Amino acid sequence: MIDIKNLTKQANNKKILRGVDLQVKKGETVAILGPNGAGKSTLLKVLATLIKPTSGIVRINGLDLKKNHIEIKKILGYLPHSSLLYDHYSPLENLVFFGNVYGVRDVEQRAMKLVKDVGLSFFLNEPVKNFSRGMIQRIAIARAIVHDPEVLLLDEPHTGLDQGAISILNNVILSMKEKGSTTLMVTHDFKQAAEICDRIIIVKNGKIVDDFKIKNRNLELVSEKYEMQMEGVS
Amino acid sequence: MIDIKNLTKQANNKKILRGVDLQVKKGETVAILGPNGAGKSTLLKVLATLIKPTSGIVRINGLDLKKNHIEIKKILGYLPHSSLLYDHYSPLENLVFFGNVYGVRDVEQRAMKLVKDVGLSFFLNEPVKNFSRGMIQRIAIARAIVHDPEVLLLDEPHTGLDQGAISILNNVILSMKEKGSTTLMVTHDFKQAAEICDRIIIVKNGKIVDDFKIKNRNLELVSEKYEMQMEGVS
Amino acid sequence: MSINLEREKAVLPGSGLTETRGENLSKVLFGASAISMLVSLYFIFIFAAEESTMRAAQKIFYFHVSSAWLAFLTFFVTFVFSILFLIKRKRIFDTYAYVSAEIGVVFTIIVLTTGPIWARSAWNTWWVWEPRLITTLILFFIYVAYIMIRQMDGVWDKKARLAAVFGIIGFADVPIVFFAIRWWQTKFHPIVFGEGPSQKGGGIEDTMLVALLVTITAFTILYSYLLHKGVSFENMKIKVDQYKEKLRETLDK
Amino acid sequence: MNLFRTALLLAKKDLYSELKTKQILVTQIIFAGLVIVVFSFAFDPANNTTKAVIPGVIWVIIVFAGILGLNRSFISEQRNDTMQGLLAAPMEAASIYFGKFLANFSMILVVELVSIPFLFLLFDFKFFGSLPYFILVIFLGSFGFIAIGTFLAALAANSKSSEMLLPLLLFPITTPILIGVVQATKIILTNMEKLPSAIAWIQLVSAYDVIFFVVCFLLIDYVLEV
Amino acid sequence: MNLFRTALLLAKKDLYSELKTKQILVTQIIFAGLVIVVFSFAFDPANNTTKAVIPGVIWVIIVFAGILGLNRSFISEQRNDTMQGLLAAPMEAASIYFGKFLANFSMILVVELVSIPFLFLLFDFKFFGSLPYFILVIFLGSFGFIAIGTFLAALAANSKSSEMLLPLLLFPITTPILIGVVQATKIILTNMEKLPSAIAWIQLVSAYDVIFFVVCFLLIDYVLEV
Ligand code: HEM
Ligand SMILES: Nc1ncnc2c1ncn2[C@@H]1O[C@H](COP(=O)(O)OP(=O)(O)OP(=O)(O)O)[C@@H](O)[C@H]1O
Ligand SMILES: Nc1ncnc2c1ncn2[C@@H]1O[C@H](COP(=O)(O)OP(=O)(O)OP(=O)(O)O)[C@@H](O)[C@H]1O
Ligand SMILES: [Mg+2]
Ligand SMILES: [Mg+2]
Repeated sequence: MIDIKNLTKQANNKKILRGVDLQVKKGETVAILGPNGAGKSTLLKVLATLIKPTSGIVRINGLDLKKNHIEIKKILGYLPHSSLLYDHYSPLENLVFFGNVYGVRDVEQRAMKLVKDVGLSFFLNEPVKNFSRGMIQRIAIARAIVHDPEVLLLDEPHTGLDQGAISILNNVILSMKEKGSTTLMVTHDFKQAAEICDRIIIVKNGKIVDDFKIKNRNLELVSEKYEMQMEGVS
Repeated sequence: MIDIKNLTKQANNKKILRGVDLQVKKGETVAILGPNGAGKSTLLKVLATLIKPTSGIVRINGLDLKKNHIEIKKILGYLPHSSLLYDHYSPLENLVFFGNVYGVRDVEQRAMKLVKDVGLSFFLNEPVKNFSRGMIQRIAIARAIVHDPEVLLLDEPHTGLDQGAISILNNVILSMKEKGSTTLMVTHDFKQAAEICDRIIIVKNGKIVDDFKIKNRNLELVSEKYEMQMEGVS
Repeated sequence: MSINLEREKAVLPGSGLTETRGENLSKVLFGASAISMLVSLYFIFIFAAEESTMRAAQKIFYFHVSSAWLAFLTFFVTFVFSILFLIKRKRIFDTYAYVSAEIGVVFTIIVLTTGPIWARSAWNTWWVWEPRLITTLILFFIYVAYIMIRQMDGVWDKKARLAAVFGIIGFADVPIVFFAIRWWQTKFHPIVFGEGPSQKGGGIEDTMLVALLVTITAFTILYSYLLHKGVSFENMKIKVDQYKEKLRETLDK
Repeated sequence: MNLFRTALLLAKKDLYSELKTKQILVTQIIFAGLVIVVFSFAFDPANNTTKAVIPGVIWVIIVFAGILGLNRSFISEQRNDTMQGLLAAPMEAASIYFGKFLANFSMILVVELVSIPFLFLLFDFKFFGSLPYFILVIFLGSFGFIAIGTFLAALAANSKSSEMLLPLLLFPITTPILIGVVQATKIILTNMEKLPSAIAWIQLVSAYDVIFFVVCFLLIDYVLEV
Repeated sequence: MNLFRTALLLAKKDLYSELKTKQILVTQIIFAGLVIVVFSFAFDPANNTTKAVIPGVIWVIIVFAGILGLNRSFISEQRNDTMQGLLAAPMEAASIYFGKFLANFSMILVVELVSIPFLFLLFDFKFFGSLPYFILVIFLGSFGFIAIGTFLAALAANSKSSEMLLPLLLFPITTPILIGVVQATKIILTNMEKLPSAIAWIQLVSAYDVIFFVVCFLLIDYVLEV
């Protein structure tokens, strides 16, 4: 599904990604861990076609990221740090707009259902600007999945969510996984990573330093491996 | 230290806080838990004098929030969702500026030390705008404590931090506690709440619905009480 | 586990609107303004002498001058209530300031339309650029800006506060409009009351003065009616909003 | 045709949010009024020769009111990084450009519809020229100005202080259009005998319009490229 | 004295960041240059009567370049909500106002220092009037304009589209000042015999300046109140 070869990214001579190689198969749920400033968000941005890599090849679904970016964008769902929502629009209007942009059918129904799923039906028609952080994050999640993407790129999706919303989000990811979606999730929360992911990648200094599968929500394994990687330096 | 009586906040008829009563003693570390949109951030903003309450009395250190706001602001350290940093300034310049504003002595030394403490000495003179989310959060924490505040108001301070930074933050809070600082921390992360706090408050629908002390990092107690409160409704 | 953003039922603090007394006052004011308008019409068209050069067109003078006077008055009321609001922070003061400014804008528009209509026959042009006219136009823009501030998004107390501040600052233009023709040597706009550098228009016949005073009184009564009506209308809107919110909260339950 | 579909969606979104808040339009119109007042200070309108500046004033209004709208059009996409949302969506850069262009263009037309009659009234201008030609010139000029302006607003939006940068980029590039339309407007309003010369100007402006619109269409990919 | 200390800190911060990026100043100066160039198109500088518009042009430059800077001054505090950082800090609202005022005022003085000589040069204007009076008028006018402008920029910053709202608020309120200084400048530059009349204007402007500065100082608490 996702095939990254020797990806590098440089910003003003500063190497952010230094040769990332990664293959992700369809249906996998991959957690990307790593210390602050490792380059995780940058990696996700490259995949979301929001940053041009300096060198390297990225293929998604067999398509080259450079050439077929429109095709690829159709199947991507991207959730960055910012919400990508229009402040003065209500959740419904936001979702309908983005749904239309992605060419979703029956977009009103779909939007309505999503808002309900993330537990904000009472706020369906209020402008987003007055929402609390967690409420915005919920709508942002709904926005990212409005077109039922085949590939989900989530950057710290659990930020600001309360316990209820976290379990909603996890259920969404798991149910999309069942439908065959591939998920890449950056997170600092090992517990959630262990909960929903079947593979863990650890990024450090712009490189992938570890890559392993986990089973049965093996939180200890994750912590252990992460510690090991981090100890090397500090 | 902090004394809140029947605090309400209304925004265009919408009740956000509906009568909050809270006493916090000097040196306490209080975690504020609650679902999204409960009014936790609003409560903190009122304390940080960034929002005027609709009614109610707030006293900090015996001073009335309305009348002595300059005095009170001097002893408050506030860390909201946004970083409050100047993008094009380096961490050092940011901290020196805010240090000066608060009238900190030997401000350069202090700033330097703080940047080192949060583990960003390599980035001392780079503009903040290129930082990753976690790095910004680290500097934001340093900014909030640049003047050694007696009262710390932290709104989801662990957001975006990696494991290392989380333990740095926890140590900072604990060491400030030893010096006698009072801390109010909004969080969704029960583990951190249990780790550093000796008292837990649960906010729901703009009201305090539970308020209890914990000992020995009793995570289960927190989860249990929280569940209990939330179940009541759903 | 599902999320709960539900609200609890809450009782609205009764926003005291003494309904019946308000109704009565409104009726009295309505009657008074209707009668006084009729009286003033009589004075304007029958009682007052006809001006020799402009004939009937001159009749617009009464509306013109009365609206101008009212514009000043409304903005002064806005000014006073703005100050009161900043001190007392009662919503009612803000409502008065706002409604008064809105009425003021309407009357400024009347000045700005009757003026040109008159000018068409007096000066043979719709508009000239001379101090009083310019400052009047600016007055209009200031209070449109005031209303723009009210249209900002945000909670009402923020908007009220900012608008009050602007209402205080903006009032500075009113004396300037008034004195404009006294400070600048004006070619066109006449001065009736008081001395000025150009004595061209000065002086006015007695019957006309009486008619003018009657019209001004009528307009002032009309203004108090409009203000009262507007304020109770605004209050109604606020109340409806409160009920809506209350209803929503009970629905959320 | 996907290009037009998404462009229309975008334009609809912008116009709808304008319909809700009416902020930009009202501001533009009041601003136009203010520019008229300011000009009345600068040139004594009683003076008859100042009638000659009316064509200039018309275009100053369009330019300044236009700039306000152009600025907004991309700045409004910066809050919450919604621009990234558009860039990450399956649409061509060209359709973002075209959508924004449509929204800006319809807005400036409304501004013109309100402010030009007002201007004529205030300056007591008697219209003798040819109305269809006048409308044509206004249309062509606004088209070119907004086409280039939207493009440059997209470019300026990359800067932190884009609302300052835009005028700097826009004025020099659009001067040929502006000179052309001012000349044409002047002839049409005051001196209809010289109509052929006005038509020559109109042709020039049209050519410029077409060329720039096409160039902007082609280059927008590079501007909005990430 | 705490008020002045923090005000100076704030002004220093703004000026220092301007020193680093030079963005605002450069934009303002280029913008001033553009205005001059545009005016030189509009009025043939060779034509002798156009000398009469020079006072107007000077103030148009100051006003428009000023607005760019004023806008920035509070918009730049919106990114990352740094304004909240200032509001949560132990400083009076008045010192935020005063600090911003100082920064804006020094910036506009630099712009004037560069652009007015340039204007004189380009329009081949021979300076006959009284230089001290000229400087006084420029100083007083800029002072009043920036004092009110800073205040209204703080007010407008509450709006989502503050860069559009500011001109709407600013132009009407400052017209008395602008009319006064344009008249005074005109007299001083071209017609020194009427100096008493210019002095009357100057007095008027000074009175307006003082009144508004004080009023702004008193009311800023309410504007920056949270
Ligand atoms: C608030 C602002 C204004 C005030 C207080 C005002 C007041 C007056 C007064 C008191 C007169 C009576 C003069 C007389 O009969 O001797 C007058 C006359 C007149 N006003 Fe105004 N006016 C205002 C604005 C305007 C405007 C905006 C226009 C627009 C064109 C205008 C046009 C005229 C004309 C044409 C006359 C008659 C002049 C004449 O008899 O020669 N006025 N105004
Ligand atoms: N435009 C840029 N110019 C220079 N450096 C940059 C730029 N963008 C990012 N960086 C640097 O790249 C590094 C990686 O950033 P990135 O946002 O990918 O980190 P991250 O792994 O997401 O960290 P976090 O966990 O804190 O979110 C950081 O050190 C950052 O300073
Ligand atoms: N200006 C406003 N106008 C209307 N409603 C508002 C306004 N500000 C906040 N609210 C509402 O107040 C409620 C509480 O917001 P607040 O940010 O305090 O929540 P929170 O407890 O911090 O939630 P989270 O955990 O998601 O951060 C939300 O429902 C929000 O929609
Ligand atoms: Mg990141
Ligand atoms: Mg919050």
